[in-house]
Amino acid sequence: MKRRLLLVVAIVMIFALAVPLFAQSYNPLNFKSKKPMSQWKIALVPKDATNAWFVRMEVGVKQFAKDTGINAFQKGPPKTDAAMQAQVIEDLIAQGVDAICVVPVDPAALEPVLGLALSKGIVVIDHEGASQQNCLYDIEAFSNEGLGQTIMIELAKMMGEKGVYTTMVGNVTNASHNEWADAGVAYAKAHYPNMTLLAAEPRVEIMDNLDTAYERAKELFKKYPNLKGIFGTSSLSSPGVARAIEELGLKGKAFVTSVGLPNENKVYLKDGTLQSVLLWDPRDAGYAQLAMAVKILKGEKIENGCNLTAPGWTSMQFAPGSTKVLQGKGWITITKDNVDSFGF
Amino acid sequence: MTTTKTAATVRGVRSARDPNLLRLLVMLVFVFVLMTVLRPNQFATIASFNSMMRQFPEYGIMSIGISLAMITGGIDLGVVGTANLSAIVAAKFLIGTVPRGAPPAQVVPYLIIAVLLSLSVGLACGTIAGTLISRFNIPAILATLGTQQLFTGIAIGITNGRPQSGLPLLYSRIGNTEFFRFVPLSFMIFFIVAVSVGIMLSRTRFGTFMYMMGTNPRAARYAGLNNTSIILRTYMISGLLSSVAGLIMMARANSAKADYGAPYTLQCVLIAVLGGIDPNGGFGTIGGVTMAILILQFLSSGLNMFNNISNFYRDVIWGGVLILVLVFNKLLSWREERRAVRKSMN
Amino acid sequence: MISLGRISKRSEPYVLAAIILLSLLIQARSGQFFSGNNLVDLARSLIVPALFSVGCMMVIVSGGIDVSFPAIASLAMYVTDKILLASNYSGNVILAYAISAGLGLLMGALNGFLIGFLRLPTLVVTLGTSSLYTGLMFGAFSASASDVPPAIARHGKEILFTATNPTMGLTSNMPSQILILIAVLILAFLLLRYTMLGRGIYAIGGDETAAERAGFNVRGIKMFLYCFVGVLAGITGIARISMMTYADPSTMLGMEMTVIAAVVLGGTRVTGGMGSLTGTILGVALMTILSNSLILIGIPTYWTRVFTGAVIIIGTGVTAHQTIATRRRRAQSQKAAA
Amino acid sequence: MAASVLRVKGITKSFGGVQALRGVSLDIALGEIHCLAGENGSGKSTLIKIISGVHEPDAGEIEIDGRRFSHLNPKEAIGLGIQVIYQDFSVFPNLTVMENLALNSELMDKRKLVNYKRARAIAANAVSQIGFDVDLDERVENLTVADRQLIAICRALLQEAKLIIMDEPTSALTKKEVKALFAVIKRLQARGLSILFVSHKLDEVFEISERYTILRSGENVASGSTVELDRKTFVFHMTGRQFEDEFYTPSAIRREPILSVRGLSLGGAYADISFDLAAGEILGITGLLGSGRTELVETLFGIFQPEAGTISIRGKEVRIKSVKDAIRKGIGYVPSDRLTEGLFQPQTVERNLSITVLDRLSDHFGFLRRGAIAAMTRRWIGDLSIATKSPALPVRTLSGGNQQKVVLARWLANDLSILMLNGPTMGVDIGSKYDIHVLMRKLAGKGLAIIIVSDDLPEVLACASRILVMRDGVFVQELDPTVTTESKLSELSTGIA
Repeated sequence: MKRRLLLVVAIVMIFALAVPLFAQSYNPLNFKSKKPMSQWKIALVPKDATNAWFVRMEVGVKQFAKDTGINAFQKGPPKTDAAMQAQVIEDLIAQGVDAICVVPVDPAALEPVLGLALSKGIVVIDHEGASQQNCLYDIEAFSNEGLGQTIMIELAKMMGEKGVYTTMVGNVTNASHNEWADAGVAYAKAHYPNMTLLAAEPRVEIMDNLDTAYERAKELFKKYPNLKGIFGTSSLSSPGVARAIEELGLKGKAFVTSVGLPNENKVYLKDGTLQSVLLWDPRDAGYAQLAMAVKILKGEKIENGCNLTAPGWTSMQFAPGSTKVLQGKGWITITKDNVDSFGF
Repeated sequence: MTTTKTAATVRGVRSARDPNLLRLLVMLVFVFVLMTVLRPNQFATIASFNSMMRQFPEYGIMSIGISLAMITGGIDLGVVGTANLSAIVAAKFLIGTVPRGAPPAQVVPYLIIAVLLSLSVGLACGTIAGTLISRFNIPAILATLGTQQLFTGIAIGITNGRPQSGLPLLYSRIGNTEFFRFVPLSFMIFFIVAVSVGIMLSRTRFGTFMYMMGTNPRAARYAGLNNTSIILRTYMISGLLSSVAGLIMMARANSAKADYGAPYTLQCVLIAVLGGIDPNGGFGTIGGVTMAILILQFLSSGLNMFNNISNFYRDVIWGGVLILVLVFNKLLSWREERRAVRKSMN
Repeated sequence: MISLGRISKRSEPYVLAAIILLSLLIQARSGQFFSGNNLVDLARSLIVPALFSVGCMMVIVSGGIDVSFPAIASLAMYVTDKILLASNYSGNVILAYAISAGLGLLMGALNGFLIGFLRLPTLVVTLGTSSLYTGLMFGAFSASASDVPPAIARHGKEILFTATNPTMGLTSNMPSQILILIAVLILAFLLLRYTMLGRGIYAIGGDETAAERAGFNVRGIKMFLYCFVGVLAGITGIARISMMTYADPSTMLGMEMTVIAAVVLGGTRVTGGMGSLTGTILGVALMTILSNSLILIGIPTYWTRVFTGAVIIIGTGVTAHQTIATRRRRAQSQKAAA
Repeated sequence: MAASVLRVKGITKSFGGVQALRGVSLDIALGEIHCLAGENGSGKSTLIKIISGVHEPDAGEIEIDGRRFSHLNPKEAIGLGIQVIYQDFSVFPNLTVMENLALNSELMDKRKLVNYKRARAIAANAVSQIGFDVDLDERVENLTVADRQLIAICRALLQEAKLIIMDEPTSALTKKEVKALFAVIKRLQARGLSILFVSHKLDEVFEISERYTILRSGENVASGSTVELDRKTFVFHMTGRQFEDEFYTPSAIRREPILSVRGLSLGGAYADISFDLAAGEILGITGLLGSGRTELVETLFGIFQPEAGTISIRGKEVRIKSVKDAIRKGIGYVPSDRLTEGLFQPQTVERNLSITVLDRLSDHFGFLRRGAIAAMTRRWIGDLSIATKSPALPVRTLSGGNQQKVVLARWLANDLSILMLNGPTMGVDIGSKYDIHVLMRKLAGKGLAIIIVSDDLPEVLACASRILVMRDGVFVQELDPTVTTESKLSELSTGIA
């Protein structure tokens, strides 16, 4: 019995070792495509397809396809879920696409499947996934850390650099939201001695739901009368919280900021409940990801200052100490003055 | 008189049970042929089969768990929560104990412990759900809705919602093994699970007890069946299967997290129902469920080959197919029933 | 005529007691529960689940179960929203309600046809249509969060009164949508109690064959019931987006399970035939208070799900235990009487 | 003869090639209690459904109050004063007595709204008509079976019925309740109503009806005045068979009791019960519903746990912890409600039959020995002559008698020493009933100890070797069936002389 078990283990190990999946380091220059450009097929995999954010991203994808004539498309999972996103990528690999651009729900969960893609010679570009190992490049409009810091700087400005604040994420399981919030909290600790994180509720989750953001904010302000600021991450947090602030009569006494889309926040920016939200245009992010994939398929070498031909993404710089993560010019701060200029 | 009556019903019974499998098979072939014709260079390829075989085992195994609960007249909405909780426990153990850079031979015992740990968490979760249903008489749908929240909640609580990554490399290496570079280990596990559960249902005493209790728990009691223990064991098996699915997900994602695969719950219920499991209990086979799993995977992977068709059409087709099958089954059974009922009426 | 003994067999008093206990706990932990603005906030949060629960309860009473109402509500409100936006409509919000209710009616009618006329199992049918409707919404209509037309936005700004918390100066607005809830409750009460249709719903849940023999139009009643749920869902959809002045197609999805749990918690018998509006509203109130007070109680976000799960289990466990106890008591008293 | 309220002539009906009725005729006079008798499958139900408009006949005519119809619809039938009281009474368990009474007539009046004041008046009027004392606000599910039936009768009266058809009205009633029902029927007759009483219980037919019609295999076989009918001819017409008179003389009762019960009590059900049972004996326990008889045998079967007293098997005191435990100790039980307690209706005959012996018919690892199961099933189907085409058929396709035989076989396949049967022939036709009685006697003769719980007094008298009468939870007397009469038994169990 024992011997047989050992045999089985041994066989499994042999097979296991025969499949190289991980910790391979790939040279992007080896991904130059031999096919003519007209036969290239590039897929962009968003977190999900219903969020206004990714609907906007698809605009960029379609624009790119039109501009270049390359077969580029967006294909997302039906729900924001790491396991389902991995399935979509599995299928794309099986179809033989030439490049996959992905906005990971959870970078860790995609390592194996993206490793598989790379091993099959498929170009993998990440966006909003700076911690991803199995990709050729990760392009960011900013660094996660930088965005967190900037949200905090904006919030501190509103709060007069003093008072109690807390952080709000789309889901406590959302990786990038947590990274931004962590960075923001760390920054506040270092730079704003008079600002304190609400110890009892340091991270509130809104279940990716505007109405929940509103309800949680109301509860927070009731329970913690000295709460002065909410550091939002999800694009649903500022409109939800702003509505609560307005209704509770806390305008001018409590503040919120987060990543946000112009249209969702227009009303509150104009009436002063919100002072600013942060944004990088997902359309441009989509466009830039595809441009990056094309550069690699063409065999171009990626260096500091490379141009991804989308506004704000024209001069990419490697993140300090990284040869993988490229950062763009950054985000746009939306205020009541420029909110009308976006058209989305 | 009796002879003619029963002869007619024999036909009725046979055609009422097998045709559902037959219809599922027809549908499966139809989807397959359709996709093959529409995407000849992509769908019926080795790469695409390989990809599909890596995708469905995790939710397939959970569907089997839900199917078992449904056969006994219940439902288990807690499968995904159980899967993630047990995977997280295993992941936490591995991350916390395996020394960095340890050679594979040294890691193996840890892996075995982690797997056992995860399976026992699955069993424990199943035991909790089973106890609530069998001992406290809470309707299964509510009890497992509660345990789903509870298990996911505990998973979030002990991880603060963060993914547990940094597993020893060996785990996903083994987990992602492909025999002959084609058949993934997860598929083999699914195959073993499906076959053994199928055998359990059709060939063992316990399987018969499940069907009988699902048909009429009161009569089961009077026939000397221990309903409490049957329910308990059913949910324990479902919990165990969930933890197997959790281990597969953990290998596929090389990490564990509280909400991986959250949308699978509803999908699994739909699979079970399309696969012919009677939501009122007592009927249904693993063969049917397996075919429903394959239909869903064909549809899903097939649709991913159409760049301009949203993945949501899968839901439309799925819902539509489910309803059409029901309507079709109904119309046929009406025809049979009208004959049978009229005869038994006097 | 109602004796004390009869009351103690119902579950409403238990739910009410649970609500009171929970309120006292929240009050003790936060000092905020019994403030005017908190109560208004709770009432506001109650509107959508309570609207859903009315239809949900009626379906369960009739012996069925419906999980498609959030999908119906979402698709109906989304299509309405898009139609009104596309036509630059700026008139009265009633049109929005009417369109959405009409769409809900159509979708509910499909359920009603499949369940009433083809006699298909309700859970399976509504799972199927739910999948169908969400798929259509996200697939065919490629739905994503969107603005609301001016009519709905204006409607969202209508408030009945503003409650102020005297100690903290916080204010909360009572939205006008609460009137819709009240109207629906009155309508449902009259329907269930004073019409043959309503009694028919109970009759079907008690014994469908008997209902048929008595001359109830069982098919018609079921058709009506699912249409009614559809209409109610359509209305709820507009109420929801007007309160948020933002049309998010996924905001209501997934509510079905909590609503069903609330309805059952409120004493509606899962197997049909029994259930009251009072109990249902109490059940919804309990769930709403719970989910809107976790921060007030001071439960850390990471552990909220554990808490909700525990409450569902304990709550339904108590109800289940209590009905069994009643059944036993009844059996014994019958024996004693014989 | 008085004018007819209903006359049907030459009714023929077939379903998909199977002839259910062949030229059946029936004639019911005004104010008459008419009995329609016949075994299961004789066409009684089909005929009722044609009269009440549920089915349309292929040929023949229906004449009500002198008006002729080729077919009716249910509404017309009700409008013509025909009311059917179904076996399950068709009441709403979840609604109050008042609603149960008022809803139907409100529906007939095509009312859309409910007026509780009017409903109460209607209900009060209805119950007063037969002097039925009941709380109008009580839920029907809290009432006894007999009360539910009275509600169904009251409801029928509200529809200005001229003819009330009662489909096997006594099948779930105790003797006392049957008596009360008969009194009600007589009172209805006195008011000029006609009653069509559908039954296959001969003593009831003799007691209540004035005229009878017997159907067999969809044909009229006899009709006439009940007084001119005797048991033997009645049974012969029904079954087409001749039966021997039944009685049981135990041949081989062992001296040592196999089961001894001492001072057994269960709160609210029975108290201080003591008796012995020996192998080869058939012990009859009779008593009214609610006398504690069912709880007593179900305690011996492990469903209830007694609060006091002892149970000994073969002289050894035992505790019967569960049904499984009871089976292990060699006790089998045929429950009274075949539909919900006895059988798994949609499952196969084989599964229903083998369920209690699967432990034995499976191997060490719990795998079924399918060949052995099939062989066992075949054997029992043969031994008990269970009429089924195939063991793979759902058991619901079988007739009541054959279903009961399946339940019996399930226990006989076990190595039993004690078999308890609760209402062993309830809802079973005469032929099967006879077969079951013969079988019980044969089993006892082979050394099985049998307990029959029944309020079918002739059955108890015919089968038991000893009778215990139970009333209000206690044994009131032990009787010897050879010297006891039905009236004596009935007196003892009701406490009314």
